[in-house]
Amino acid sequence: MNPAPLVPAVGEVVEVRPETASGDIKTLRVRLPEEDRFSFRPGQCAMLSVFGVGECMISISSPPTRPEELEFSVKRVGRVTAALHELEPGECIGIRGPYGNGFPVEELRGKGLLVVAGGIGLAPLRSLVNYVVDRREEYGPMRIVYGARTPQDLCFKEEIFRSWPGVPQVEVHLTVDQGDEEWTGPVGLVPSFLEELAPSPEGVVALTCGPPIMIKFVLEALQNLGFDDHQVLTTLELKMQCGIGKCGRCNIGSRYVCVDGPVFSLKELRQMPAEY
Amino acid sequence: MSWALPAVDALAARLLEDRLVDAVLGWARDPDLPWQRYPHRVDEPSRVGELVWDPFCAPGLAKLVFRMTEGGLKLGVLARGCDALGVWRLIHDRRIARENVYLLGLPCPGMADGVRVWEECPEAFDAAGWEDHGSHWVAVPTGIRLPKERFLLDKCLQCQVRWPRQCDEVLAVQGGSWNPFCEDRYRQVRQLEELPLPQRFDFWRGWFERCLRCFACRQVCPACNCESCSLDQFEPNWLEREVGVATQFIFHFTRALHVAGRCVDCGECQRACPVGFPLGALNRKMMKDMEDLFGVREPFVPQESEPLGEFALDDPDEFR
Amino acid sequence: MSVREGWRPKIVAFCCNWCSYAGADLAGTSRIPYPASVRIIRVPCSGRVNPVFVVRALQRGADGVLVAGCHPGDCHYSTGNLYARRRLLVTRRLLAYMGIEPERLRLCWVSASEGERFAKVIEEMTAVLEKLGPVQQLREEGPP
Amino acid sequence: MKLVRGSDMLRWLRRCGEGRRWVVPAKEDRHWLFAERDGPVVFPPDYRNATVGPKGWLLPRSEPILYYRWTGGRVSVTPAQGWRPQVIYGVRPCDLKAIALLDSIMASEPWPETQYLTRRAHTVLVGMACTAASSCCFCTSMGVHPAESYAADLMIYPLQGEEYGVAAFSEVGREWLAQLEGEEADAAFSPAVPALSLPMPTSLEDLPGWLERRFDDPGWQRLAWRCLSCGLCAYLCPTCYCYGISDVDRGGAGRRVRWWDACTLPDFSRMAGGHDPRPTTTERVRQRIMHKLAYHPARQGEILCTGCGRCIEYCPMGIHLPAALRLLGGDGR
Repeated sequence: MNPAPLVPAVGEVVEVRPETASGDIKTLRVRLPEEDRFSFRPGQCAMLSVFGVGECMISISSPPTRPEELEFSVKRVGRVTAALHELEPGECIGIRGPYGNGFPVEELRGKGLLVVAGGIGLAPLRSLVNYVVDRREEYGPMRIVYGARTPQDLCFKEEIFRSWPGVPQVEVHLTVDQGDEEWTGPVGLVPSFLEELAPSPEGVVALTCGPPIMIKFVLEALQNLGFDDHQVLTTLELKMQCGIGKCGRCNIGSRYVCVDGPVFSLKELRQMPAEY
Repeated sequence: MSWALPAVDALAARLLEDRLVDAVLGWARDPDLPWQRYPHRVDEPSRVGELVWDPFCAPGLAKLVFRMTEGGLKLGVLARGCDALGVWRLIHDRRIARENVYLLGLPCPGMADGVRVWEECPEAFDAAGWEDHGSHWVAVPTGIRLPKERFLLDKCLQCQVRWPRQCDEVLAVQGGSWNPFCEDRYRQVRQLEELPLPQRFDFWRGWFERCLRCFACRQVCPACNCESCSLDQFEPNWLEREVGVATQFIFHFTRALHVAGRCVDCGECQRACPVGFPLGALNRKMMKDMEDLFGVREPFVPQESEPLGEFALDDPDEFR
Repeated sequence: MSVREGWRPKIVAFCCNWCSYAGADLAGTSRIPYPASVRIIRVPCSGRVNPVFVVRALQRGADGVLVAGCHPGDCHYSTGNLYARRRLLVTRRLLAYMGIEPERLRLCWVSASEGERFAKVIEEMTAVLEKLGPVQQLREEGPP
Repeated sequence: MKLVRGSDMLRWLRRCGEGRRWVVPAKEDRHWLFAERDGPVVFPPDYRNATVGPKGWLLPRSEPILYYRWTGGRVSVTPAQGWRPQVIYGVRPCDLKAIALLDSIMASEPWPETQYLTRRAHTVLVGMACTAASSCCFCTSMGVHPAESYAADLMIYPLQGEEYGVAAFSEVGREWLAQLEGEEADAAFSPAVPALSLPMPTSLEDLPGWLERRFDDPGWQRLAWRCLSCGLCAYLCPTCYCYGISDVDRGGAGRRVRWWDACTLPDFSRMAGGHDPRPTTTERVRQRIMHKLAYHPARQGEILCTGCGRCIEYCPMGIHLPAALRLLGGDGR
């Protein structure tokens, strides 16, 4: 048992990588001292802090199969995320975690995976994708459907354009809401793009994350495609302060996103009040 | 003087029937708690019977009018002196459109501390109506007399705004602003001013330790109507969420200054505070200074311009 | 708390950009000696000074706060200093009422040509604060 | 149970609690609250319960979690040690039950809240059974009994006049009680009867389901329109524990503090990007009541209300549990 669960370990920022042209999303690569390292599962989160500014909950975007360093992809929306963006390699960062349930990687074994993400929503799923890539033989075929507002806003470009498409039994389908001169790929919103692709629900689990409005329509699209509620997993985000199920604000009904989530099946979601 | 409930009902019904207002805001009895009256809104003439006007209507209504009229609702407000001034505060602050409120003035003989009456004299609540006898409330028909000296709410003990001013209509009963229980609005202020400085600090520090900073005083206050409060800001974080002497000082100091020259002396902050923090002693200090320093007469009556929103070339210069 | 050996009062001075900041500058360039205990913060106008600045300064280590603006009639924004006077008068009285020595807050008028006056005000204020000692009321406890 | 005279009881308690901080009900001006004093006291007859309960002595209004200091680009972090051995004396059963609930929440897996639990482990709770109820008490409606010990180590039962019964309910309690000279006896204690007996729409067991079915009931709006969005109810509530965390920075060094928060305050669940799942008083009041009566029972099997009556007595706008139950029950008012 951690003697003081709210006291973070101090890690070091190794790299700060802008993901988008506008710089509103950056990926921090962080190294923790050996004694503070933790094991985690894809989809789990950690509380990052800049001492003097505050904390915020960010999903771990690197896979547990690459444990030496952790990666966090952060969109700048407020005070703390802005401070995280200003960190430079070599600087200190507070980390505590891992929090949440993560994706049920054991249950997913042997199944086909349909990953549907929008914008920064790919971050938690990227952890899962790379986990599967590293243990390719344990999982069925994986299809990644990813969209962003513009080609510039697509995150993890190295992976989505180069490394993932080269992995056996991995397909990457990209779309943007609005193209530019260089974009030759599909243009359109993720949910309709998904319906066009019409993946079969047979033996497949769909995992989705993105802006709330996208999630809403992706869930509808999946239903239209014949996915059953228990075949659909989504990961949610609410305001959190403690991460340990004690501060009482990230609940949806009786479930806390920080300990019972952030991953919920559509079946669970339908039993929860629509207050998120 | 009687608490003319039927007359109040009739007026409210008439306002609704004549379509002068869309709804009337007043008070209703809490069916579970005999001593409690809570703010209540009536939309139809047939339901005016739900309204009540008796010595237990404690909650101030002004702050509620703000949110209620936001969508353009035309609201009739049963307004005592304190409520009327509060509504006018909001009107002058451009939070309420004048044409959206119809102030139905009720001269107020003071309100009782309901819980206390319930504990000491529960049979008082069997009354069918109430009469005001100056120093007592008298229940009709039981004849039970409640001495005000014992049962007046704190805010009403210190009240000097009993008469509903600047209303569209005042229920015609006698009454006035004079409150025999409060001869001098500034008594407590003067007492504190006379203390040596270290004792003054100790006085406030004792209260800082008790203040929970629940913000009830701010939320209930008709003068605290900013869209977002500087004390809630994170950048800059004027009021850190940590609770200590310094942050409590900043909270109460800032709150007092932000209502300086704007406080209508309704006493709602005092009523809302669960630990009895003497917020009135801060507010009235500001009022007293408005009078002493800038010659503002009746600083609790909202005006088009505020004392701290203007200046005089011959303002005192006592910084030496 | 006893006053530490060698303690010197710290003053935070909010100086209006148009008059007093230049006045303070003049004091410096004319090599008029005044206590080094003052920290100057330039503000566009004395009217910019929010009373909460005063308390915040006293909480965070200042022993006194000086607000310096243009003389009445000379305000760059014509009347900012006069609003400031009203506001700070009330602030000062409220500080005293809540148990903080009112002498810790001072408002003065210093024009761009009054380097000497600026130095004198700082000197006077330093002397007053030396008598009062450090602010005890609002200091917070540090880490154990 | 041992029988003892009041003065002997105080002497015995004082001796057992030597070296500990004494937190006792104290009347300051007209309000009772729990304050640090040099020892236990006999209550005057008008004492029923404190406005501000003992919660803050276990979960302070604000407290540091850690201290940090930057030196040369590196940061050092020191966890805070915020506890002193203490006795909290004169705690009423509703508040004792509330502490038992806080204990179970703070101890819940997977992340027990060690700072609270450590402070709690160094606290001796001396309870006091109720002989008189205040007009807002409704403990029995919530299944709480005015003479039950709950989280108490020791329980005091005021009997006739100067006579008290004392019983122990924990290891520490038994150790202390062994040092009390007094005869072991059974004494009949007749506890107070709470003033309010709420007309419950359903049994306590069925209440969570009953409420969940009313999640979208218009009654919430009819209750919450007059909520002022202050935090009074949550701060006075003995079972409200929600907190926030923020940094207090003093230029290169500072502390991370945890402070009481309240789900009724407007920014409680508003996210940095502006999204707020509970944007109006309707959702916030519903959250508070549902958390107590539906969500927490679903998580940990217990109702998070002990019937202390503080929300009834102190809400400036008359929003409270009985009103909620009635409005949701279908009465249009």
